Amino acid sequence: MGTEKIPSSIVQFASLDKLLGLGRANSLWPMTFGLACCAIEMMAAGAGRFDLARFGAEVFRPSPRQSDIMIVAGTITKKMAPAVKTLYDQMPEPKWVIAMGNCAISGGPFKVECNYNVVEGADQIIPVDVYIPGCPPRPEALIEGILVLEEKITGKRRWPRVEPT
Amino acid sequence: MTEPILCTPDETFVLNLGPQHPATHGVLRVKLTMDGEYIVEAEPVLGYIHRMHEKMAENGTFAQFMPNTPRMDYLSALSFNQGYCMAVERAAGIEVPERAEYIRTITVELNRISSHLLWWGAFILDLGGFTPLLYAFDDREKILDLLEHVTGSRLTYCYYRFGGVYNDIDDEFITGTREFIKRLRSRMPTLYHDLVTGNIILIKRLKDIGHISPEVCRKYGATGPVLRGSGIEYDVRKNEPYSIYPELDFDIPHYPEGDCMARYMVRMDEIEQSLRIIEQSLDKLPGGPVQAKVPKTLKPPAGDCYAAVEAAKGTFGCRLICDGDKGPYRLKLRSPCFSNLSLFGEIAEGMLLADALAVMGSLDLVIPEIDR
Amino acid sequence: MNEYWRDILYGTKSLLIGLKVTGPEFFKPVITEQYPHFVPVMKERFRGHIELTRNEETGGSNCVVCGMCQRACPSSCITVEGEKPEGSKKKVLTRYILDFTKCSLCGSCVESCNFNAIQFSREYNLASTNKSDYIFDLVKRLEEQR
Amino acid sequence: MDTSIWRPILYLIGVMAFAGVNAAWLGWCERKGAGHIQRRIGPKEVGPYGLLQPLADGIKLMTKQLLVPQGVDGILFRVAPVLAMIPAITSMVAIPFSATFHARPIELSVLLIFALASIGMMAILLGGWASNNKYSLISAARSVSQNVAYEIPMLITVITIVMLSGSMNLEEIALQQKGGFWNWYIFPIAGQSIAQAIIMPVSFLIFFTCSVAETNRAPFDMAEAESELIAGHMTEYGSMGFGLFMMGEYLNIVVGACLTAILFFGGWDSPLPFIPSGVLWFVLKIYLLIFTFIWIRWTYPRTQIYKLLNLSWKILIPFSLAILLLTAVFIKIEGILI
Amino acid sequence: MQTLFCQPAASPSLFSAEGFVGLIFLLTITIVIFGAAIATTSKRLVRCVAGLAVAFTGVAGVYYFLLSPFVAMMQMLIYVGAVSILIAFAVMMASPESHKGTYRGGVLAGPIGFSTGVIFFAALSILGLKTEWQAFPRQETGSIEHVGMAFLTTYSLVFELISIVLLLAIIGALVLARRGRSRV
Amino acid sequence: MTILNLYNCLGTYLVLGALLFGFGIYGLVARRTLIGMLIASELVLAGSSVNFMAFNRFLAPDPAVGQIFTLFIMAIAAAEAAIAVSIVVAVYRNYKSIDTEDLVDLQG
Repeated sequence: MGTEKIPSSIVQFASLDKLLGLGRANSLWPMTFGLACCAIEMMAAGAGRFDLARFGAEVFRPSPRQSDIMIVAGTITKKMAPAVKTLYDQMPEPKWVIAMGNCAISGGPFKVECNYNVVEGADQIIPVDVYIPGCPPRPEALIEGILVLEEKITGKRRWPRVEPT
Repeated sequence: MTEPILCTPDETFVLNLGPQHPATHGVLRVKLTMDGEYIVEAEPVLGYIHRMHEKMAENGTFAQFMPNTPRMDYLSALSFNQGYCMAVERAAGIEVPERAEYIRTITVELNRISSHLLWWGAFILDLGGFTPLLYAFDDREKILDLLEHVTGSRLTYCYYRFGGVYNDIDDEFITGTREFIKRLRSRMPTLYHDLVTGNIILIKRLKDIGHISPEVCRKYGATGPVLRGSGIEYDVRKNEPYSIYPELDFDIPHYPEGDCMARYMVRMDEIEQSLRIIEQSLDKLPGGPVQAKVPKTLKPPAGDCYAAVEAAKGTFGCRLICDGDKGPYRLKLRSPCFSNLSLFGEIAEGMLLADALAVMGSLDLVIPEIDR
Repeated sequence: MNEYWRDILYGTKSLLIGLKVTGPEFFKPVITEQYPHFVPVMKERFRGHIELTRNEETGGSNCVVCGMCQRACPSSCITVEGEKPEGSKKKVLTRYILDFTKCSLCGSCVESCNFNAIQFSREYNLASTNKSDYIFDLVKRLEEQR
Repeated sequence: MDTSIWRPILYLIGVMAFAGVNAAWLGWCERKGAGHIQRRIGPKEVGPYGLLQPLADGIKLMTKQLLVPQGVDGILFRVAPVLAMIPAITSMVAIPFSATFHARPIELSVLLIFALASIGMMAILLGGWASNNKYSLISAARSVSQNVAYEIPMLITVITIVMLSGSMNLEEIALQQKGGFWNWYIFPIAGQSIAQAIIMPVSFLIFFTCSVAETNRAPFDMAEAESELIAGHMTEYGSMGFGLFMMGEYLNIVVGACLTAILFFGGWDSPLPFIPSGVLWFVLKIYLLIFTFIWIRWTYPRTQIYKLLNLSWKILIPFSLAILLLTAVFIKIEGILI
Repeated sequence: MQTLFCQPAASPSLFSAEGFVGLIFLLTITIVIFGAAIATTSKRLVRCVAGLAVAFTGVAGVYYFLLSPFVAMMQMLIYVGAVSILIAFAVMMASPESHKGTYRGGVLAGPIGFSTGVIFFAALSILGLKTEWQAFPRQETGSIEHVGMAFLTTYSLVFELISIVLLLAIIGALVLARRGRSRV
Repeated sequence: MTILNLYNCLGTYLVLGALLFGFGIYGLVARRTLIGMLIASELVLAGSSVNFMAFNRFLAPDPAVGQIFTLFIMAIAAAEAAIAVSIVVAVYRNYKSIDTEDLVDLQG
């Protein structure tokens, strides 16, 4: 099931574009897509203490057709890579990818000399928009990743930046 | 999602569960041959998250393999930490200080509870109830806070060291743990048992579903709550005692029914037993160092040794073959879920899809640990 | 038949109990820590990526470029380079590159350091659209922090 | 023919607006309700209290790529979501909001709502079939057998009410329960025998269970059983197709709540005679019932399809038949006595 | 004036209430014909079923125009809600799509069927239009109460018989569908 | 008689009924599968129901009779559909086809 690439902004009116961006940025439905350890932190981010729902991003859709962002949470192996690619292709435009955790960024601890089965980064197979490092990243980092993605979509950050203490 | 498969002219059709499917908890693929809603044949397909842990062990030093262990079973990371540490300690003949053993026990049991809590939530999620997951996470976050306080990370702890632990625990951790025990004990009866265990829908979905006989367990080498749910009282902590477990007083919950409900109850009881263990260990906690003197570069004599621990999912075994070098010559890991999953194909035959998924949930699978 | 009636009665009761458990939860205060508004304080032992410890006296790094951390690292994230300035006995750190994307936060490097030169940072909320942001030059970082 | 054609049209527009607002904002209610039951906040950052969340979702869904996968039946695939929506909106027309607030008195409004509800089933069936996806197909088959099984006890309980009131007109049924909560059909103490007062709550339970099942809500959401069938009949639907299905589901809930409120809770009647009745009471009752729907959804695990059918065939249908019979007997006895 | 087959000759204005009703009636008829056409000519069985459902919905509308809303509702409830769905279910359970085409193998089947259909249609409509229908003055109202009374008095025997037929049909269907099923 | 007044004419309904009947006959003859034929037969029944209802509306002295007949037809149609569908399923089980031309076992 291939995708037709359509330009993400059909209408060229600036203000309308902005509205669309706002709408999209505030309703990022992730796909239920856990690969490994980071998936647990992804669940934790959706759970009560961190609550992704505040940003309208808690609607974890199991079907790629209804999801807007794919959170690659975990190691992609060479056997899994085609499936990941298929899932990405099955998502309708506009779509974004968050690489969560070091494995999804670059293969992480498994990027070693004797590596024979781990894909060294999700960006080798699909375009990644936001990278969240950590092994695994804390749920705050995932929320921050979503905020960065919103910033990327709307071009402006609505929330304060948090300096680590 | 599935790749498109043409319907066979026969009445059966093939349903691909996974590799990405909400019920497989990761990247397990189960090839189901279905007759309507009934499963004719179920074949788990592994290897979607094979991360060459054993190969990495052979290519590094002993200490360099440490961070791999928590990434196998990230839910009960400390058990895997402990198993590997024990194997290396046995090979090198390192004595672990008593205080370190107690700290290990406390943390590992906390980790077991957090694993069981997450399993509980995820299992109910498989059965379609969403809210219990959030309640379980609420409690789990408390454990994570405690463990983060001592280990510095939330999930993939790399806390144990050969001959002890990375750093000592403090009073804040001890009081926090005691508070947590109190909290969980007060929440268990209502939020866990009233809401879920006693619920008629859950009982109807779990009782008499997915019988696993002791013979099947033996055939496939199932361990842990799966085995105890089939009525066999086997627990490495009792049967091949290690660490300080012989000094502690706890029971091995086991239920003879062998159905999903039995496995469910075993885990729920284990949470309570773990609370007991933690309480006793905290009471008995001795003083002293937490780290034995260990040479910086470990070179155990050539030989072959094995260590097994009871992880949250079952027996985690670690066979270490040394050739006198800085790293293992061969490291063979025996992970519990691999055996537990293997029997799924046999028991899922003739089952309804929904029931089979309940059975799969009751096995408590962590896929990276199966594939390693 | 007996079981039939018992099921109905017990079932209704258990369902009502379920509602009774979740109902009050609706009115209890939420447990959410609202991250961008609420700034969490990391635990003392929190493991972020590593950074160089500042020597209070010199204002520089404690590192003597022994390379222990580089060797201890299981995933070879660390590249340390130093040079020996003329007339000095000790090596001086010139480059300390941490490829955080490969790190597994095991703490081996901090443990192996005999000079208390590296420590865990408090960075817990890194996120960026650029992958190369995570290859840290720790020497530069130490200078910027000053 | 009623010459005032504008009244129905205006009412239609009003109902459409009501339905649309409900369909959109019930999603918010659901997420917020779920959040608070789970001790978290739910949508908050998008607009005050997250109230603009449905707007954002709507904008996003509408501007998302319309994707018709390969191998699907194009026409049916596109028609099905619309079909899920239309009957639900149409049946809003038959619902009287108060004694004066209705389109035109439809004599058979109860029947009309059920007739329309049976079309709604077609949407899931066709959508599931057209998707050319096995999960969707299984889901379609499931939801049809479920709907058929639960329509029967639901209709039987409604017939009980129709027998009690002697009318198939919702307005008439509501009017008969006038004058305080003891007159509502859920416990009709005044004017009815005590035995009726015991039977009717059971009848209400049956009806409510069935309406939860008919609207495909948890714990009876076999059609979109997430952990088994991905998203059931909606698996292949993205963008607005999915949105329409969701809106249809929420509208069905509204219709179910309206029906329950009128049949069992006296419609727009105030619980005590000295408080004036009106639309507000009706709306209040609807939202309380909707809250119950949400509450139930976030409390229980999902049932299993065969157990679900057993529940209907072995428990609900015999019970509802017994209730029907008993009610007939009571009405007869009263007829003799009076 | 119930005697006329065609009531007042004066054409109502399009914008009056009557005109509006007339438009809606035309729409209804279009729906019926459209649905029936899909049901008989479409190549895919599922579309046929969908067409059938559309046609039935239209017929329900026609019944409404024939002043019997009760039958219209029952039409929706039974035909659309039960019969169509039953058939759609059968389509799902039996073969998804026929590989050999929808129509009979013989070359003549299509044309023969078509001509038969046209002949029947023509004959019946001519018969209907040419006959001088005799109308009788109304004696009853035809309300639901009346229908119900008639059901249980004049036609009670037929009613019982139909009930038995339905019961037998259910049992027969169960027996037929159960055979060959290995599991419960 | 104008086009907007058609709904008040008996003839319209009779022609509509005949049309449905004709569609049904065509489907019965030309369709290949059992389900297709079942659909066509439902159309035939619908056509006759429309006729009943039309006469009921315009001609009958007692307008309940036509309605009752239509209701009877509905009941029969439902029964017929149930039986037919189960036959189709049974046939499909045995022959793995619902094509009428494949069911030639009886021809020897």
